[in-house]
Amino acid sequence: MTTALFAVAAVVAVVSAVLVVTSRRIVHAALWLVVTLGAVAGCFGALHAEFVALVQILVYVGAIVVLVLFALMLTKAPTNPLPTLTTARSPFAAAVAGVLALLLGTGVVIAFGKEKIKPVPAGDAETVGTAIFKTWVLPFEVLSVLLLAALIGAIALSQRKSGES
Amino acid sequence: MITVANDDFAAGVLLAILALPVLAALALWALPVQLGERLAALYGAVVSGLVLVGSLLLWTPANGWIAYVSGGETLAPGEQVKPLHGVTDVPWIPSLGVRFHVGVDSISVPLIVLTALLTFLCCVYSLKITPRIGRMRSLVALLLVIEAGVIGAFSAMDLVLFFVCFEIVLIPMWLIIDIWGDDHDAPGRKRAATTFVLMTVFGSALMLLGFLLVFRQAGTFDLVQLTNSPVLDGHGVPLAAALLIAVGLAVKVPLWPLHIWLPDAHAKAPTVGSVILAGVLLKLGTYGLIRILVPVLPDATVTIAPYLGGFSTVAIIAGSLACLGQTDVKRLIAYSSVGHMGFIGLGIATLSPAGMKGALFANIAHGIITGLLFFLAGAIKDRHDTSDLATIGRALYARLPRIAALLTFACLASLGLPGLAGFWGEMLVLLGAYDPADSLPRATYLVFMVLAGLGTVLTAAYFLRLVRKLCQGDPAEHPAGAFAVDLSRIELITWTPLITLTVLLGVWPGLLLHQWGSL
Amino acid sequence: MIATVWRVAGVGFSLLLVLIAALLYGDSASQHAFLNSQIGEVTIGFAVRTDDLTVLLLAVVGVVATCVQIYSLGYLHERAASYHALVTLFTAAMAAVVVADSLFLLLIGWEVMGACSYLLISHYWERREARSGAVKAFLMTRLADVGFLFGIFVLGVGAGTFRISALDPAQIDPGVLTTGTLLLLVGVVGKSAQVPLQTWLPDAMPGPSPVSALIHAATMVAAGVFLIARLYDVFAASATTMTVLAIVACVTMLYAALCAAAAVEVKRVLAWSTVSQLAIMFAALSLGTHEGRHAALFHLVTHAAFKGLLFLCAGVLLHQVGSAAFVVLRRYTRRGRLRKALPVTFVTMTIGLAALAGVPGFAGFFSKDSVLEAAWEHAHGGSVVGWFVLVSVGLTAGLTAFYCMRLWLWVFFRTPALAGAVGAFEADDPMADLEDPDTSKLKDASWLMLAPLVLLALGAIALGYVDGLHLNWVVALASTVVVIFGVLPAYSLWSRGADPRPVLLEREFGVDRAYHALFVVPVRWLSKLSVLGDRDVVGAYVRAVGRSGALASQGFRLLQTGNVQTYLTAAVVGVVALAVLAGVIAS
Amino acid sequence: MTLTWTDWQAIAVPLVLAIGAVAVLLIDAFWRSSPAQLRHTVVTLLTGAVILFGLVFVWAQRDDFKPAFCRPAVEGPAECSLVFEPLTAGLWGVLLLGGLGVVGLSAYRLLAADIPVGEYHFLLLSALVGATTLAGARDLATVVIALEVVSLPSFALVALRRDRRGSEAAMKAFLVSVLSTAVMLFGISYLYGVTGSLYLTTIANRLTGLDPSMQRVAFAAGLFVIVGFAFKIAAVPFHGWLPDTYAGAPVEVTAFLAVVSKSAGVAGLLVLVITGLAPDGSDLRLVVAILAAVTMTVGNLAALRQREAVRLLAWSSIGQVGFLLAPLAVGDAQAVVGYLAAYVVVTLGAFGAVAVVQRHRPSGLLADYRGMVRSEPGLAVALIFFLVVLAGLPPGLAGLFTKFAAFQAVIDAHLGWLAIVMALNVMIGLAVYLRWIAELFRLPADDPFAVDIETPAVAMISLFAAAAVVVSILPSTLFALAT
Amino acid sequence: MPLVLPLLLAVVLFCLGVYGVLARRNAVTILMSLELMLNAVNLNLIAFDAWRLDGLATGQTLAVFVITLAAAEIGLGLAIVLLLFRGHGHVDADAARDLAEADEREESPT
Repeated sequence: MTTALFAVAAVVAVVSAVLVVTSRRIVHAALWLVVTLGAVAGCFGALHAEFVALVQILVYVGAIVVLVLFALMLTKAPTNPLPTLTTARSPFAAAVAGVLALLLGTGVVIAFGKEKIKPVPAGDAETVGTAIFKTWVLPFEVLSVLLLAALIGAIALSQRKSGES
Repeated sequence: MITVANDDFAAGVLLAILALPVLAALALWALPVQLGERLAALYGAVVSGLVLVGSLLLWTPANGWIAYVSGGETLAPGEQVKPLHGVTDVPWIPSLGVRFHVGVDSISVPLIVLTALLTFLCCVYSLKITPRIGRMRSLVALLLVIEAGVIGAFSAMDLVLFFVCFEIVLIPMWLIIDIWGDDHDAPGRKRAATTFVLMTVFGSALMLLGFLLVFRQAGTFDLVQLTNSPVLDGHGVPLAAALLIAVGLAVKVPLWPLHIWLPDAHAKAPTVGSVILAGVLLKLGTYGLIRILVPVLPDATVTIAPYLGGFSTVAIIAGSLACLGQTDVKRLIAYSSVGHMGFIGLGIATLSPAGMKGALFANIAHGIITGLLFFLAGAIKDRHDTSDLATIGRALYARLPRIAALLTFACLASLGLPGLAGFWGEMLVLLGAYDPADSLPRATYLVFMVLAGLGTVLTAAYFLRLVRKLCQGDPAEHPAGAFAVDLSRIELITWTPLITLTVLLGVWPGLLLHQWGSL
Repeated sequence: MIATVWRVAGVGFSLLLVLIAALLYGDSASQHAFLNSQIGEVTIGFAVRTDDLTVLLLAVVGVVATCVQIYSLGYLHERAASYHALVTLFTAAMAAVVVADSLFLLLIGWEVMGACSYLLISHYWERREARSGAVKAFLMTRLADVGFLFGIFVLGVGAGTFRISALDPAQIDPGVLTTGTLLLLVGVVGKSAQVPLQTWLPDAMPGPSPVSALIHAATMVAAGVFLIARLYDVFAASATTMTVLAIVACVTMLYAALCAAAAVEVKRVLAWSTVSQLAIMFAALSLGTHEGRHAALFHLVTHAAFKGLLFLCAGVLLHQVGSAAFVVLRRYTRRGRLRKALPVTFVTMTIGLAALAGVPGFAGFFSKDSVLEAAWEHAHGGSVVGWFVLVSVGLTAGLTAFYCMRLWLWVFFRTPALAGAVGAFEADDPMADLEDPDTSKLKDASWLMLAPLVLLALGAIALGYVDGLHLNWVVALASTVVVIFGVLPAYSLWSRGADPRPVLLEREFGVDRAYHALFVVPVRWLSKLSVLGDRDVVGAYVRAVGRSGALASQGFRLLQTGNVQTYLTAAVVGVVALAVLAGVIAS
Repeated sequence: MTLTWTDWQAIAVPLVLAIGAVAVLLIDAFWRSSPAQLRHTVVTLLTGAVILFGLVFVWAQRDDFKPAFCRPAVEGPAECSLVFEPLTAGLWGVLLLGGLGVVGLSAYRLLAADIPVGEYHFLLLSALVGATTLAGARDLATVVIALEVVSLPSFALVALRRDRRGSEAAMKAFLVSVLSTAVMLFGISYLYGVTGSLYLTTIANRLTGLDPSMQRVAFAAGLFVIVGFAFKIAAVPFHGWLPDTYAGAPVEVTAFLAVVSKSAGVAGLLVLVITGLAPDGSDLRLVVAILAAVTMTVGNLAALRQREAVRLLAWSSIGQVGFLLAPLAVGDAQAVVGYLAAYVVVTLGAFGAVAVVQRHRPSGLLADYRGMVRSEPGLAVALIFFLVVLAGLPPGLAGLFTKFAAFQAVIDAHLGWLAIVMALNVMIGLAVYLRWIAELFRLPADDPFAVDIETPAVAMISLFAAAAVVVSILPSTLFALAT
Repeated sequence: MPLVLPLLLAVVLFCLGVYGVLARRNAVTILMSLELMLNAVNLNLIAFDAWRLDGLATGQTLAVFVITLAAAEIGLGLAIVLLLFRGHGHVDADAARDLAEADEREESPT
């Protein structure tokens, strides 16, 4: 059951991800990204990580993609298809990515080919919350510094220079 | 065996002559520019004169020679153990096993005296005769720094300290060539200076690798300990270490085919630079071979000695042949150093008492004679504004009779005329090659000896060619220049000690040979 | 001022040598060592000795040097200071050789003589032939000295000592002994200009004549003979060496005599004759007998006198006439002026030539006779070498008589047959001014120059009798006949105005040219090769390193396109490559 | 989980830095009315004080061993997120010194006027928080997040002038960094998969007993993690962003990147290597060694022909990283820290000198330095000394001995080929710096560089020069940092 | 469920992301591709977490951290992209080449 669910989500994720990196319309690509992220969230769900799936939808779909769309608007991204959206090096890039995928895929299959995941629910908010605050305090705290710094940095960069109209 | 003699006075003197030039150089740079420029040469002469006095104080007849061991047996049975004196030994960088350990014995002292003498003479020479570009303050300061570095290298009893001192001289020498060098050929002198410094640095980096391999084997950088209990075994890591050290030092010597930096560097350097470079700096390489390679890695040295000897022999022949084809007086003298250093290398490669002593003697003799030759070449170059043989023209006997006569004298000394200093070193080297250490292939060395002997003929040939091209000739075709002044007083004063020593050591080689004990 | 000091010092020093020789005369042999240093198992240092040989040679050197120094006072005026200083040094060096008991002291004197001869030969450094002759002299002797040095090594290490007095042939391994003496012989051959290292001596003639006198009479070339006499025990112990020496000597004496017979310059004739006469001494030495040594030394002494005399006479010719070439001298002679203008020179030179030719009654006759006698004795003993030497010396005596007569006649006598023509020598110098020279100012030299001539001329006669007269009449008669057989053809040719000089002889058998092609040219090529090799091979590697560094640097600059995606691609490729590389290395 | 006193002590320095960062930001934000100079000075002093506090704290506790944020492990020793030990003290010392130096170089009149002061110092301190945490981190989550805390503020700093060049520079650095983070995280995910833990000690323990197929994945994972750091410290071939970013950023920020950011990366990598991600004899160390060789060669060669001072320093810093990676590849922490310390001091000095020249000669070409020995002897001598230390030749004994230690580490680990490459690079590196030194010694140009150097710049450069001289005379101080 | 399934999906997503980073020209699309890579990381973490079941939820925790980290990155990244747009008038990553090695021409400071 979970396997089937996962398979469907996986297929959706892959197809939409392919579209994200190949679509000639930037805005379409952004929308396909939403689909991919959603599908990945589905995968998380299928792996019994409900809390992470939720966070994925909230943060990614809710915040990040919106930010991206804003950015696209602000940078006056055209909505019509652009032939120049991918560079001339794309075949080479594809080859590199392909080789990488081949290497990693082979390695993964050889190493984990026989392993099975037992469908046990272990991903509710309480589990994760406990882990964060019992074990992973330090990274969590540092993460807060990171968010603050990124925020201030983004603000500082977005400010106009004094004297600049 | 090295034993250590406690001698606070000598230690103090040694530290003083190490520190004095550096401090004096810093003080000189601290002087105001105008004052500094005017006083520089005098100041340098006083300081280096003090250093010379100090180095002479270190010269006590009691000290002797390091024994070196080959294949587990002492080469010279029944010799006396001679102590190291003037020792200062304090930890410097404990975590790396590096100590500040200096001391002198009879191998170092003559070289230190030579260094001090040549620096002193260069400073005295600079009182009156300065490079066209001026900037005497820095020139003298750099000379003093070089002096300190070289004395440091000659007294270092720690491999790393030796390495450091070995490197100290590089940048000052580079500056001397680059700034005060041949003012007709700015790109050329720049290239020469850079080639010199880069090749030497590469060599010394390899040498450092060798030192580190020694450290891995023996667990110490201390030369006294290493000499007393050397790294035996002539294969594997000791062999690699010996090769690295030998190659590194061979760049400095310089041994063929690593000599390519030398002609340019010498030819482009200013007079005092050439004198120091040829008279002192080249000795670092051969000193290193004698002080470090032979005693510390005796077995591995035996393995590589025939190759060292072979390359040295090639250097003798190739250097002499190249001299025959030179058209520039400074380049010619520079190339002659390749040949002479080849003799020293061959002497070391024989690992025999005679060869070693010959190498040590030739070291000193080459310093004195080549120093004189470069002074003379510089004098001729200054008077003609070129060092090209064809442009200078012939018949210097008529135009500058005294300088030309001295040049002839120096040439004769350099070609190894018996009765002058140049002879004994080369003779002992050949004797060593005739009778090398037992562990070495004698037939090979006999071939080396014969080839080196032919090399002496070639040496004579190019020096005679030089005299013929420069000093002799029809004066009618080469009239005297308007400003060609013969031997000036300062030149006479500067060169007299060198001439005297050339003759003195020629007729009384025992003066130095006694220093090195009965081996 | 300085010149005066050196003049006085020079004369004084040579007189001092004579004085020392006189003082030492009769003293028993003794040695004294000083300034020694121990090098391993051998001692390097100096030692002197005195014995009969020392005294004899010191006397010869002293007398000849005195004559030369005094003669030079009149002969030479320009650059006199350096000249006299060098002559003094030269004499001192020979004295060092003579008194040395240490092979190293001997070597020092030996080579310092070479250097002094180089400097003195090139005294007239304005002249091209003086420069090249000097260089040639030094290089050839230097080459031989390398062998000499190695010989010292072999003998010294073999015997464990470098003291001459301590060299005991019995203690030395025969192989080592032969090698050592052969190597020493190389040095001797070079110094004494024997075949095959003979070509430098005739070319050294552009030097001042007194110097030639010094070199040929008492120092330098005589040092070779002295050395073998000094180490006679050692040399005699090796039959091989002695045979080689005999062959060298015999070939040389004939060769040089033939060359002398075709030379057209007085000094050149004399030079070749020196080579030839030295070879006679070597031949005597090569007999290996006591008589041989004695004869050689006897001939050395008489030769010093008459050859010194002859060169000084040639010097007078040069000084008064301006040249010693036959073609020039003939211009004076064809009017009969030369002989009359230079009577003292004529007489003394005649004495010298007679002595050289071995005319009975003159010193040369006696000394040559003693050589022949020694050879005769030896040959009777059944020695092939003895026969060989005997025949060669005989032939050489004839040739010597021939060229002496030729020289004497052509230089001093007008030829009736030629009716005042220069003779067969015009071709030598097509540029020569064949007009009659102004002979009115021609006169004999100053007394300073003539006094040594007279002294030596007396020597050239009297020295023949100092050894006591013990002639083997058969040999003496035979040699006299040989001399007559040599003189007659010379006279006959001269009287017909002909001077046939075969090309082979005129070119001195082409040895010089062959050496040039065999040694000088290849060395020049090698030197060119070495220079080019340094520039285009060794240097090229260094430059190539530098250039490739610069090229690589430029390449990396070009890679820095500013395109961040290139950087990213490179990075990802780098990851993949590292993974693959590490996988390969690990497996 | 409750935080113990040890935990607080261990994170005191990052914590104070973070608080200081916020304080600086607040002061700047709510004190707009004050004159710029006063505000700038106060901010500088406050930042400096905070960092100085950190330094004093580190010095006081330099010999302590304090594991923090620990939990008992199933097997083996307790698993901790942060460990304060002498090595950490050494790394923190270097990082904080670097930070302090950058603050000094950013004093009033030195920092470009169009850079907002408060944000600048806030970001700087934030990055230091990340850097210090990274150097003490012992679990991969903390490592990766701390690394981001170093990186993100750095990019903001690069673009803080908000001009065309700055934004391009920041974009390049950012994209590369984010890709590297992704790669590193991907590697971490596999490491987690293979070992089931994020704690470095536990990972090290479990890595030893893996079957071959798993080992292959573990190797790839380790490679990815190392590559992430290689991006950060710009090891070749992950270096492309660095010259462009250095050239585009304000000089002070470039100094920061070259000193703090790079040191943090090295510190992180060092922690990973010595705590067991790449144990002795593993292929990963080989990878690092290869990276070292390639990096130093390419960096030095590319620097050979540079005509701009900053770019030359950029490429040479790549070369220096290669030398840093060499002892790192054999896990010799002492050599790494010593090298880093010397590098930090003289790099700061060099950038300080470059900043002075660049302020008055914006073209930044090497030719601008011509004749400086005569026109500005003090600055020239200091700069020459820094360069000589970087080249590792006497009188720059600090550089010589740190290189020496690197050689020693490599030789002791039997990496002969790497040692030879290093020897070659000593030569190439010297050629690089000599070119610059030669310019300084040229005869004075038509308009030699002669200006009134700003007092704080004089003070800072003298300080750096003095420090460089001290560590040159007593190189043992460098190596005492991590014993 | 076989463990390789999510792992292979992660590999595919990661490599698609790599492709996107290398091949896409617009800086925003590059950022989107990076998000794909981070998602692949998360998938790995979740899958391993579900496989390991170590009771600490390590993988899930880290996944949450990664999502947060991604948010921080994208926030700053977009700010930089906007700044780039302000300076250059476009957001093509491969067209911003002011800082390339100046070969012979002088670099013009802004």
